[in-house]
Amino acid sequence: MTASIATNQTILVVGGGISGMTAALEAAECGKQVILVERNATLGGRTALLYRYFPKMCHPTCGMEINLRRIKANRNVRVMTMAEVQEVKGSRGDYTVRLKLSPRYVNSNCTACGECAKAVDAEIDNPYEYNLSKTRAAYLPHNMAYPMQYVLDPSIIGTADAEKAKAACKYDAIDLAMQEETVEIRAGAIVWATGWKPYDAARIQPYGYDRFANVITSVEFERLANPHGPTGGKLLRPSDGKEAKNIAFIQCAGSRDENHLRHCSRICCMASLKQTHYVREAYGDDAKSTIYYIDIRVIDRLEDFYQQVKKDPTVNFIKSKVAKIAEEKDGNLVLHGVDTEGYHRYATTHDLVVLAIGMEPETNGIKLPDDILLDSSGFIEGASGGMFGAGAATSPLDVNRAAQSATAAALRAIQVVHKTSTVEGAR
Amino acid sequence: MAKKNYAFYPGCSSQKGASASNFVPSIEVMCDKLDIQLNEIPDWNCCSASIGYGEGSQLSRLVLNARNLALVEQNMPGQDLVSGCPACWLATRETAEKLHEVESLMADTNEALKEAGLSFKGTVKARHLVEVLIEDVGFEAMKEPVVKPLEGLKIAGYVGCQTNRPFGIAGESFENPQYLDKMVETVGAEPATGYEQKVTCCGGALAFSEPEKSQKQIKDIVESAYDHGADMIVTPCQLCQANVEIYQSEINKKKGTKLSMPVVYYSQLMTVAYGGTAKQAGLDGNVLRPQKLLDIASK
Amino acid sequence: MSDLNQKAVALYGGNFLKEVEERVEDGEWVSMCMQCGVCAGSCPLGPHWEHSPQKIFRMIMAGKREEVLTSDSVWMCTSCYTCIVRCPRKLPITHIMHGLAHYAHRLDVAPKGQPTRELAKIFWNSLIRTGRVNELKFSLGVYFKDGFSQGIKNLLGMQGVALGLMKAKRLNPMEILGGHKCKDIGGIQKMLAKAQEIEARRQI
Amino acid sequence: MAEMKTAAYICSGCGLGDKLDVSQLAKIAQREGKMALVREHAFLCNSEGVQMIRDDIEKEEVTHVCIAACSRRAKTEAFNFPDIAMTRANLREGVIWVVSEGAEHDEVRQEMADDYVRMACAELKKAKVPAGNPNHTHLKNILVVGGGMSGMTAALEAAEAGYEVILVEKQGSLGGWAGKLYKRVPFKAPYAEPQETGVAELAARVSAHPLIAVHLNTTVAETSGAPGRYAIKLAQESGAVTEIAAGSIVQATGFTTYDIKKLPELGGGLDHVVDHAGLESLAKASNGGPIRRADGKEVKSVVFLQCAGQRDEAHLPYCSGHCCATSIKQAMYFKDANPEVSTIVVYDDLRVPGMGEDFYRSAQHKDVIFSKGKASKVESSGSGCKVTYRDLILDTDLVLDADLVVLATGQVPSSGVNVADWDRLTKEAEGGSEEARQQRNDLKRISILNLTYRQGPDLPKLKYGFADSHFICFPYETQRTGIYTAGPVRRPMDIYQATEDATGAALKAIQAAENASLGRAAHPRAGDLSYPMVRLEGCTQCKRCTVECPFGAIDEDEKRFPVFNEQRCRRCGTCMGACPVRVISFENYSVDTVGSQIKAVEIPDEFSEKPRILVLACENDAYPALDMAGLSRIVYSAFVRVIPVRCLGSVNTIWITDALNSGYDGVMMMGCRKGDEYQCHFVKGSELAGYRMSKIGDTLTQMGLEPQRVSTYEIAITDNARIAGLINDYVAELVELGPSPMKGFG
Repeated sequence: MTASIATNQTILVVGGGISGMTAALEAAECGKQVILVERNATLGGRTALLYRYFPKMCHPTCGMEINLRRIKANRNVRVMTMAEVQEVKGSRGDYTVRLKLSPRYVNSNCTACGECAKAVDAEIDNPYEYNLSKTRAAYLPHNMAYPMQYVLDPSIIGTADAEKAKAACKYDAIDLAMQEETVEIRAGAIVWATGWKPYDAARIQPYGYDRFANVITSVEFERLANPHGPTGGKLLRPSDGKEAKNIAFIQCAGSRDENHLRHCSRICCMASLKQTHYVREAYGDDAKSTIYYIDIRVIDRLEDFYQQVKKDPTVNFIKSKVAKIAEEKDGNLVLHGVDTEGYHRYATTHDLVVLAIGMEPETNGIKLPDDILLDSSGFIEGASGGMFGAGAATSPLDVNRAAQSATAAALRAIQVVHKTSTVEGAR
Repeated sequence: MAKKNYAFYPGCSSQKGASASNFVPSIEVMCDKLDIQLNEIPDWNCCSASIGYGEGSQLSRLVLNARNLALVEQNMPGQDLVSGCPACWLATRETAEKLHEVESLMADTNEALKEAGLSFKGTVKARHLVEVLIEDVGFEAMKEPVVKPLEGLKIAGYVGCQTNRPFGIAGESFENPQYLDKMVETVGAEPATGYEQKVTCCGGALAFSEPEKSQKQIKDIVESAYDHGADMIVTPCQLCQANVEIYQSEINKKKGTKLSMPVVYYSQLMTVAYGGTAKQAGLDGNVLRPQKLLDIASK
Repeated sequence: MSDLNQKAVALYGGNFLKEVEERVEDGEWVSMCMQCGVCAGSCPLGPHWEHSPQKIFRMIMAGKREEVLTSDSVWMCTSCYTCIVRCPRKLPITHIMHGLAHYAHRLDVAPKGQPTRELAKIFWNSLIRTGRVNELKFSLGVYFKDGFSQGIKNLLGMQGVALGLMKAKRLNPMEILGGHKCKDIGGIQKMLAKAQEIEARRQI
Repeated sequence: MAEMKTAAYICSGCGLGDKLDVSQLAKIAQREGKMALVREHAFLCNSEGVQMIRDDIEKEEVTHVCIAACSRRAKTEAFNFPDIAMTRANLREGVIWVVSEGAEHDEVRQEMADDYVRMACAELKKAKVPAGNPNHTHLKNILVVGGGMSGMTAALEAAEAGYEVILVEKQGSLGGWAGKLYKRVPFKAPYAEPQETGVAELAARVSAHPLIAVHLNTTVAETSGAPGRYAIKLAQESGAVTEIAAGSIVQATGFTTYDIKKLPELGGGLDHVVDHAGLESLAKASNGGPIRRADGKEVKSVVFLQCAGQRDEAHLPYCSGHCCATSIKQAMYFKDANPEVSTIVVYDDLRVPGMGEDFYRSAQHKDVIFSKGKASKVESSGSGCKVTYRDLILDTDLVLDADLVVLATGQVPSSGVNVADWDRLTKEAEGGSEEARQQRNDLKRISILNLTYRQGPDLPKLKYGFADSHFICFPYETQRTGIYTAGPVRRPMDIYQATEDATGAALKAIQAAENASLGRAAHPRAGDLSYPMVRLEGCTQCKRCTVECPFGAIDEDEKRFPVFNEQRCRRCGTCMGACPVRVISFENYSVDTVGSQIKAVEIPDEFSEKPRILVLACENDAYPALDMAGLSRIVYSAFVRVIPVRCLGSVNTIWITDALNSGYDGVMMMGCRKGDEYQCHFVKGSELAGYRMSKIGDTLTQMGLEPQRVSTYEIAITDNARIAGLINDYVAELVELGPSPMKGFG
């Protein structure tokens, strides 16, 4: 791909999660030219890895199916995966962006027939399962992957496995000679929809995520609950594969904590309330969920969902920030703390502990262009010129608000290319 | 190589005939082997420890510690203040930081120091001896002098509180610090991994005032060491050493347990590993004889 | 009620939070507590408390002056600093507890005979006499704090410990005759006197 | 366009060649499918295969292409031929990946593939490339109703993108609630202090903008038309009416506050008890100085009671989201003017998400006291109030004396008529009830848009009167194409969210106008050029289409014939499914395109023990789930024949009866979840299908068929394992039941 496909009328959207797809599509469906770049091998981002959404308990892949159909049907959007922004030059209305394209080692001939995966022996931690399971080093990220093409893990390049994969492909879709390239594209406006990442749970030492197998994060729990996930949708705990029926959900795992994240991550309370549904779905009245919280933050109509969960006799609420977790020989976990409503000390045993892990910007640790303003947590607060934040890159947002924010960002980008076009028209 | 100089703050319990006095020779041997030169602070005074707050006002406690810092600043330029006792170190370091943060307190402190003919500018760094070992010497260099690796010894690294919180060793976790286990490895012994009581509080000064409550803590600390098959406990804290060691007999009396878990100070381990005698290691000063360590020392 | 205490009450009226913020070491942090309770769950002596730190903070904000200052709980801090390192609002809880205990002691409203309070007194006196703590006198002091006969009992009770330490030359009976002291004890005492003078100046 | 010329391309890649007799498929396409041109290719989706097709289009003037290869969801970039009608026979995901391995299954596998080729050819012959809606619209300007923060923002953002805006505000000035505030909550780092509202500046920019026309003291008297051609009557206070036209509409009519008089137990109605709005006016009056009560007394102590009449079934069941931050801000008004003022916030959960946490910290720094508790009583006492509440931390009852009590009451949306009530009254009125007609007229008075739509004068409400989207991924998925809500009318929210929301709504309005001008559908079938066509001469004026259209796209003329407003239509086909006389169709999706596929399937005789089951699968959830079952190589019975449909709402019962008549043993209808948490992006498609099928019972009995020969299922897109199970169970059930007695009569 070369710069020729893009002009200063083009809107560049960085990040192919729900926010980036939304920003790209909303602009494109207004007739604008859009390039959507995604660092990973597929669009979909983190929402594609969720099992259900609150409060409707519907499936993220449903919305993704619609968005993918919109992308397939819309010639204004060009998607570039495995593409990372390296440098942005220029100013509002006229940017030049250098992109690094990582080799996929699979070209567009790929029919997703899966023969290469069968041929390869090497296995890697599956990043699309938060490393909860392994996958062959030639793999399709997931069933909703777009583009629907396999990808070879760089670790097997130069090994016999790579050759096996190549040999197995009848459609010479595997190109081991692929190299990393850099391309420059022009854009009038840039939307940064770079999203979020879960806070590093190992750093919350009292909870022993790095020491205790059965302490997991909320994003990992989504994979356990997912029928397409590593346990086929069964809530099996990592240490011994035993069914986890008595589950603790610890809120503010990293959030609202000056030792970790200053901010409240907004979604975690709803996420845990939602996840108590998974437990109930799995075990009915034998389920036992306990939510340890400081404040239950479910605003607007979402309150309904909270009230509904509150009525569920299998769910318990304890106002307390858990002080520490201790592991027992059988892998069970004892939570120590104090219920501050009236001061009741507890030491409660659970099969599994789910940390409602906080959100931090995916770009933390990555250098963004200077004229992007970040807040104290690294979220994009605003930007001078023709660059705009969208979705969870701007603030910890739920999917609905992220899509709103992305739609707004699309209009701001359109305003930029509109101005440049009218100015040029005037000339 | 030239020895590195430090202003040494032994602390009250290291005075001759005091509870930590038996560690002094082992500290000397250890430092000698590691080219550390400890120069005792002339006429140092008590840090007021963690219990001084009851009677002693904030400023009184600050000036006590400031005096030691001032003595170093004045008489031992360029040297870090180093203590083997976490309480001394913590009180001093907290003072140094507080005076650095709050100007008015620095002013008040100096006004008081003047009465003792001293002044403090705030240039002295307060460090724990363990910090010096890890940051200035390093684990590799700690290994070098080892002539009698402590093979066959399983040791529970009991870090306790004040070397660990609130400052701790840079880069270490408050809940699960690793450095003591690493030190145990450097001297050729096996650390009791998964020793979950490693940062449990021994009761500190409340071992005196609230014996029952503290002894419950100590019981957990010792029993867990047994559970993990440890031959002895090692600690970087002199008060922890004393509390955890000497109250075992009390606990046995009250609870009918048979606790007899030797508790050593890390410099005792290193002295033995570095070829020092039982006497140099001050093992005769241990109330509960660390037999296996004695055996290696006498080899 | 000590007149110091009366003065404080008069000065702050009902506003105990303000009193704590101005008069107690690190008291200005109290209002930052968000009642998560992590301190309460972290304290090694927690099970023995009537009031957890977070509850004490709430009591301060609710103006429960007497309950707080007479609380036994503020004397139960072992200075393990676990609460400090876990507090999501970074309150220096250990110091606030020390500060509250000291303040209650200064106003002489702290519980009479509270063991740690007594221990602290003896420790401090031992310290300012020589500039260094004399463990034997200090310990004896502790055992005799409740009077002579109780002292003997305590001492017998701790015989094992004491003898053990003596055997190990870590408790020197000769200490009783004097032992260590700072050369410039005079300067130290002047210095401490000055410190008190300065603080008196700052407060009522 | 040239004469129709059909061509079928049969791929043997991805194992199709190994598992199927491709040459037989080719023969079928030729002989039975009557394809003018049939070609096989070993790897149809590669550049060479695609080029072959392009060449045929070029040189052989092929106009209609049947691809017999993989799923229509796969390889869309390769098989992309503008202005060419195309159908896809799903031989990969639909056949070889889901039929059991092994020679013993070769026969059924081949039969399945044969049928899919037949079906694709049959559909192709009925398919047309949509030409697009001929009556184009041209209006791209936007009507914004409401001049508050949301409305002004929507207007300005749209104008900045070059679109003309007409802004209507019923008050005499712009600003709305935000204009009544002393200050606003911060929305930028450091999130520490209340900020200027900026309302005056915004209002000035709006009034001065060359592309924005502001109408004050004005309401909307009538709205008719459709995206790209709305005709609106604006009524001034004076009574004068001006007619304007607009391409699309943003409704930003905001909220009103909950009446505190409904909260007597919390002192609502007492002299020194106010709500947030009341406190703002006191703060404005004091303008930075000490805040005084209505009676002039300076306030020395104030208590804020959160969730007053909120999160409460008896009042507002929801949380208004902004109130915690608003009370923090207002507490700061007091502290900033005089730090000695006692400010206590009594809350249940302190809800300041995101960076609001820093604002909370800032208030704590200022000694605002937060107390988790529940107030039970507020009464007058002395010159102020006495608040009795339970302190949940100390677990005791406390009494607070305060000069002033502030109740954090909630937002009530200004969203006009509840369309559900309207619908009920309409039916009763049409049933002849005079009372209902009267009530309907009364109801109309509170309408905001006064739409002339059959489905009612305002937007349908989601819950508690909020006119929000029902979908999480698509916050602007409106049920009235071209009309988008923004701000607190859609959901309780603060100023910052409202401005974000308004900007998004402005984009959707622009988009709707642009799509309408090109005769294209709006989300979720964005870009679809097909549109409902009706043969009115066949229409029986039964009104089912007008009643069932989920988007209010169809009006009725005086003779009760349907009047289609294509620009309002979302192309779901519900009208097509509803029509008993089958006069409604789309060029690329009609009773024929599906019907012909059903007929194309070869039905084995009753002795063959090979049942045939028709599966009508929603193309958004069920069909992808079937595809993904294939992708995961989950096998299911080879006796099913799957046809994707736009929505179960578009399923015309004739398809079912035709299928059963022609000897199918059963029909599975797979749609998405119905009920309150419905999944259907066409609102009630699967619900309608369920309803229609419940009616089909009689027909079945007349035909002498068991009711279980037709069954409906709710399928989620993740159900790929479950869907295979359902199919297999159903097949087993039918085998149990025995072959359809209709076989052979077809």
